[in-house]
Amino acid sequence: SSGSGDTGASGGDGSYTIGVANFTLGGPYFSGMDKAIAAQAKKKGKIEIISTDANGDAAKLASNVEDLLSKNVDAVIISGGPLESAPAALNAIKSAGKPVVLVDRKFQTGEYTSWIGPDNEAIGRQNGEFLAQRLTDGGKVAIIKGGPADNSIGLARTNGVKSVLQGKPGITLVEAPDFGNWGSDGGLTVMESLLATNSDLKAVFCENDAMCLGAQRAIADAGKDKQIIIAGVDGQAEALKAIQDGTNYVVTGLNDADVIGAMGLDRAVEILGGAQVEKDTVVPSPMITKDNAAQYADPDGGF
Amino acid sequence: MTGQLTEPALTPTEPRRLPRLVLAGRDVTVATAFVALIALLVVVAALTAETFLTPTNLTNLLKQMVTTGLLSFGMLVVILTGGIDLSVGSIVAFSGIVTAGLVSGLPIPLAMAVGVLSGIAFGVVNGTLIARFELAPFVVTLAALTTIRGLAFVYSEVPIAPEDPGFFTLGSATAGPIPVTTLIMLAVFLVGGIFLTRTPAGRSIVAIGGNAETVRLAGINVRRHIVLAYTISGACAGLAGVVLASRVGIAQPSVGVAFELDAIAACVIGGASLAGGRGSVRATFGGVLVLVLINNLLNLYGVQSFWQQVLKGLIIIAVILVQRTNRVRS
Amino acid sequence: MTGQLTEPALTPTEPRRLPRLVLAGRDVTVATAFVALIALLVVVAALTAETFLTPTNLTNLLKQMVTTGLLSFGMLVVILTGGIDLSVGSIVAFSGIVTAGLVSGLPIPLAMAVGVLSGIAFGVVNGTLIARFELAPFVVTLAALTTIRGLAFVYSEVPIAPEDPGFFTLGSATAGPIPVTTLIMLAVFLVGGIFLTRTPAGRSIVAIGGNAETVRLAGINVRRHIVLAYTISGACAGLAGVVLASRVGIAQPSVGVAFELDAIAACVIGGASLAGGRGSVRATFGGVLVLVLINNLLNLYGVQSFWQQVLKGLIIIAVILVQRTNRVRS
Amino acid sequence: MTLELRGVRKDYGGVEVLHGVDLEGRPGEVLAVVGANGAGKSTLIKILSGAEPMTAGEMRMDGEPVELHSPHDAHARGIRTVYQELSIVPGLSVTENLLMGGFPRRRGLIDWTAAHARARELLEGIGFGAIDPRTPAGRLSVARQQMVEIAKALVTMPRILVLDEPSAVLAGGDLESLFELIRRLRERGVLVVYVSHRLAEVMELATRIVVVKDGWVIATTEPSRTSEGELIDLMAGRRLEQIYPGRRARPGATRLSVRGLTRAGEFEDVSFDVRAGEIVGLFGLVGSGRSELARCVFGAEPSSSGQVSVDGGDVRFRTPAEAIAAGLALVTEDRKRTGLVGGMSVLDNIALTTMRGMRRGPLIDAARRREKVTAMIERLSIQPAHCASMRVVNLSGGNQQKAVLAKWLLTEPRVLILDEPTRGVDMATRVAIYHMIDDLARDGLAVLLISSDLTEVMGATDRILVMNQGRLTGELRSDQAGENEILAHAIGQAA
Ligand SMILES: Nc1ncnc2c1ncn2[C@@H]1O[C@H](COP(=O)(O)OP(=O)(O)OP(=O)(O)O)[C@@H](O)[C@H]1O
Ligand SMILES: Nc1ncnc2c1ncn2[C@@H]1O[C@H](COP(=O)(O)OP(=O)(O)OP(=O)(O)O)[C@@H](O)[C@H]1O
Ligand SMILES: [Mg+2]
Ligand SMILES: [Mg+2]
Repeated sequence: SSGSGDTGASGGDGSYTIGVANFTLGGPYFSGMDKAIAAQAKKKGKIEIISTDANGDAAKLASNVEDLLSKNVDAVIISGGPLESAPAALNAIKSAGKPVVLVDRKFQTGEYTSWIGPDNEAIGRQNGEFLAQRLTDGGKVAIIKGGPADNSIGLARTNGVKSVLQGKPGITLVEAPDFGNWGSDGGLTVMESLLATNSDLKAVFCENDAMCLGAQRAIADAGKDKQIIIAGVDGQAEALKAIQDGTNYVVTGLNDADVIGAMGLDRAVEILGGAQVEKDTVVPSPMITKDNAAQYADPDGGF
Repeated sequence: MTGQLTEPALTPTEPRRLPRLVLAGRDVTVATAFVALIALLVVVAALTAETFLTPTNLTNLLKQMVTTGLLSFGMLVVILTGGIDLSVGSIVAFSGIVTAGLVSGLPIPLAMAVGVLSGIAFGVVNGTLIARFELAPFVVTLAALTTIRGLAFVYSEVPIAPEDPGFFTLGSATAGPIPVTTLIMLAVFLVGGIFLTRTPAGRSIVAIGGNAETVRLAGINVRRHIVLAYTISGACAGLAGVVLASRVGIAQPSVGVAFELDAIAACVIGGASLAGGRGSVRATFGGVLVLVLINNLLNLYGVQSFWQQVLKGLIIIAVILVQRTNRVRS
Repeated sequence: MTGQLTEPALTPTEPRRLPRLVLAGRDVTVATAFVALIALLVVVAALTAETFLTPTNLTNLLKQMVTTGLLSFGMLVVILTGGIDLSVGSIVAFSGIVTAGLVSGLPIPLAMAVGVLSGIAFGVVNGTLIARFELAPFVVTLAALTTIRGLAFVYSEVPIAPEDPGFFTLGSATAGPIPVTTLIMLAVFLVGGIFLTRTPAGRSIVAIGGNAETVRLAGINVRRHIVLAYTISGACAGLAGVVLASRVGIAQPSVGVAFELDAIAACVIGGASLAGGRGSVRATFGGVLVLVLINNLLNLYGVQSFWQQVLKGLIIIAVILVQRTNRVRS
Repeated sequence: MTLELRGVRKDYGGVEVLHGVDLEGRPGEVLAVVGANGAGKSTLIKILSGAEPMTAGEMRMDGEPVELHSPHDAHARGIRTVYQELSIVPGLSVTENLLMGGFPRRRGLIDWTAAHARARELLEGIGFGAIDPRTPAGRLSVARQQMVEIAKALVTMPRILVLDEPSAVLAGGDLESLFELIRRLRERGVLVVYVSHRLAEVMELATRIVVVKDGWVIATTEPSRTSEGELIDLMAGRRLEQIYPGRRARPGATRLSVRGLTRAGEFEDVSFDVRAGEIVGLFGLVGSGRSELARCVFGAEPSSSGQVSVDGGDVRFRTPAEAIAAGLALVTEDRKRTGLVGGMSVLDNIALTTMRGMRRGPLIDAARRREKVTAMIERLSIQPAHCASMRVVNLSGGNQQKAVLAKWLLTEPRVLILDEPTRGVDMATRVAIYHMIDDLARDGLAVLLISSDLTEVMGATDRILVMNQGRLTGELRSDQAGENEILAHAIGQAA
């Protein structure tokens, strides 16, 4: 797979205008992605970025893409967030004959040129395996979901965890009935409810780090930080720090917006340069534990 | 004659009421000011953002006003009765996902009709709870917002993207340069305008917002008209949901969060009173234009996303301030 | 004989509406019914969900009512004037993120004070626009919702987690079994109750919602009291933001979306009229309890999230239906 | 305290409604202001009380020029006003309504015990002791609410007390208490400005009478130097020959028949008939249950038992729509709350009852509607004549009343129930209304006229029903009944 090296454009004078269509910027991961794309463009030089935000409205995303096309951008990068698909946007890009690179979110339907993102189910499995190792005596593991399966990213992560832990002797899974809404405050309240019904939890997995951070507080407030370990996904700065500090936050799977964003821009430029590129690129998501956390903690990172 | 007259009795023919026309003309003044405001926005936009007048952008504008427009008309009808409908965003999601879900089994027009009907059904329930059981509209529709959103997810937790390309037709067809969906919205405003000003039911709805008891005593079935108002709002929301799903090409149960806020804002920017009884279809359409123009302009200027939000709020305040000054000066 | 004779002085035969006492007792009845409703909820909960009465769950209940509680009191004050404050959720986000951001440079209590002050400042702006410029509360605070949310993101796009463990103290400290934050909320309700029933300013706020013109004619500065109401709401939201950030230990600019809806629901479940002038502190607290109990119970029963939403809406409708029946039967 | 107004002018949106009014009042005077509906009395009073600024002119107190920018200014100078439209806060207790401007406090907090005591003392001190200060003001009868309004103006002793039609909703003992109060205020040197359409009380109370017409003061006089008849002629600008049309009843078949109608707690077992061509008065003291009865007959409220029928048949109307379909019309007593949609135009208001009938296809036939409404405006001479597109709240009180009447006459009813139709209506308009009712009755309309005005009930009807505490206690022929006899029935002490 292509790396995030400084290969530069291989065709023309290498100056392009690239439109970025964000579904939402209302989350650190997504705004981090947007910034990473812009930063990489700046690094490359000669690349102009036009960034738009649909504020969580799928119709607006379509309008924004049409808008970008009317400004005659050379390529479009879509950061689809929780969006499952955007046929109208993809169709418009296709009929304009422009390439489109998807970052993070791979749409279920529609034609795109290239996708760069994580394998969420793999991250889940990775977490599951780590937890299985730690819970040699078995125990109850709680799962906190961010939102409905209308966002299949979370679903994939949970499925990954489940696929490993289900059937492991002595391990039972408890799924919180309520969603944590991808935020720390949601993670906190959901965890509190879980603790009321399941005082014997041994571990908790959240579909992202933000919810884990909230859950960690709830566990600390309940005085159970010696009893319950925490596993998350994303590699949010605060999570990395908690892992590095040797708290009960023991593992996360890196889903680095910086890396994906930069690779996404590179990929768009490569395509514009006429290079043959891989259609789908899975960005490896290393498992981060106390042992390697220091290496990923990036004080300047956007996320 | 024992009374002592201090002044001779005057013939009561003093022509003192001539300038009444000015009073009667008050509405005209406000309307003019409002049109001027929108015109100003457009001119400023055209002069400062070079891409504003490009055909693509204008088409964009026309497309972008559809959802807010449809919801705003329904909202206006409800607001006129002195109520409010917070559930429209959830209805948009429900009707969209149901339509997309049915496309695989039913002919597309029928599936779409079912989507609109679902909106109508929710409207009838809202209206009945409000009119028959005399519950506060805000809470009833707030509860409906929650319940209907839940139902949309119960129907399908995952988004539905129909394969049949016919599903996209409604959302992408154009008549000349104008999107069909925009024409549908304009038709709703046109027919709606006639309904509110020229039919007994429409006038009754307006009057109910002014003084429901008087209307009841005039032999008009107040409850039925309130139910009608929420039904219209539900129908508009259902239609908006279908149109939106067709335009985006995929129906998501999570769509439409906070849509009600833009619809309400459009009505109020158009001078509607949330206490009921005051509001105009034309001015509401103006309100929709203002909102869409604001969004579009901020995008064209490349204002950064969060600053867009900051500015959007400030501009709304500025617009209603200007409006008010005009009304007071009259 | 052309004039009207005044009837000879009659002993003011008290009209035959003797059962007035029943009418006057109306409030008592409703209050009793409401307490009974909450008691019923609690008993049902205790009998059907074995974990309900565990100390952990009860502490959870106490903790989870804090944010809604604080916002509801502020909302009640605004609703009493006949207004509404949609901006509270955004203020929660702003004050939280600002506090967390300042902790690195300022002593923690000072940083928290700045957070609350930011809420107060927004409240003053809202109130001034509404009272001084006579703009509709719904739109002003809707615009504020957008603007303040934008400002929170402008302040920091990413969540801020202060290092200093002192930042968590407020949110995690307990006095005996009771969380300090709960005590703070209770204090707000207590002082707030006294404010609304026993001080001239509080009474003026209630009276303004009943008939602002009369209050103005009584020589009371209506505008100043409206500003005061929004300031109180802003202060409560600011405080809620600080408390929430301290409790979660991390402040996010995206927190608090739709918080205003729960606060409004609590007031209305408590019998407050959105037209103003009617509403009680105790009943609003009851409304908060009902909402928190509903959430808690649905979680304890393990009801799946979407069905939770569906049921929550239906339960709210049921509660206000019961309430209304009681009021009508009086 | 002497009060002087010089050349006061006022215009609303370019329309001048006061054209240079001069007025003078001295301490201990009762200055009565009389005039037809729309003459400008209320406007004058709003200026006096600081609620509206004057467009031009000058106001002096004790020779000093003063400018009132707000009601607060007026309060500070000792001017208190009781407005024509009630303005209590219904949800608050009587005590709060009274003491809103300043509560007794203890340690910074309101001392409610002391406040209630003070309110009680105040009410008793002015002869309104029958009102319980703890009741929410909105639950009092309209008359009692009006008394609270008056008491409110007396919380601190004013130097000038302005009363805009205070007696319009008062009757019997309540009215007597008010007169007694005004006499005592006079003795204490208060200048009372008193607006009323009831000339008898003006003659009784006033020390001076100012006649306003079309925004001008056309006469200033004293009770001893004038007569009611002369005042009426002055106000109307012409001689009013006959107040009540001479009626000679030739009633036809029974139109409205009420049998054993009961609404628990309100009225019981009420039976009566009104025949075609007949005008029946329904007299009673305030709170005797007449309005409630009318609302039940009209289907606006459910009754517990009994029958109502129009032209035969045993029915009970469940909704006003049913009653209207059967030919009933009800002009309610409270036009602001139940008669008008304030924010809408006069046209919309008058057409409200007949919209459905005036359709062409699904749409309202606008031309026909305007034509019918304009004709009705003309017929009732609603002023100003071109008011169709005006907002109805901008009409003067009496003209609003006429607009309500117009709305109902458009339905061409067979039975017309009028609940206090002349409350706040000037004499010329009253005469017009009486004659109109008479004409309608001659054409076969059955009329039930509810009134607390004894003279009116005796003069304008053929037959009088008297109600006391929810029961019909007497039935008399108008041309034979004496005042005392009617009143005896009304207080339940008839032989
Ligand atoms: N706010 C307003 N806007 C426009 N015209 C008004 C307004 N208020 C009053 N008027 C007009 O001023 C004139 C005088 O009204 P005013 O209420 O002073 O009469 P009034 O003498 O008190 O009559 P009534 O006996 O019916 O109460 C009327 O023609 C009325 O239509
Ligand atoms: N429950 C109530 N709360 C408040 N006001 C009421 C209530 N019931 C009646 N009233 C008011 O009290 C007044 C008395 O009405 P009712 O029909 O009993 O007597 P009435 O003989 O018609 O007296 P009036 O001369 O005042 O119309 C009415 O004006 C009505 O609006
Ligand atoms: Mg008047
Ligand atoms: Mg009455």
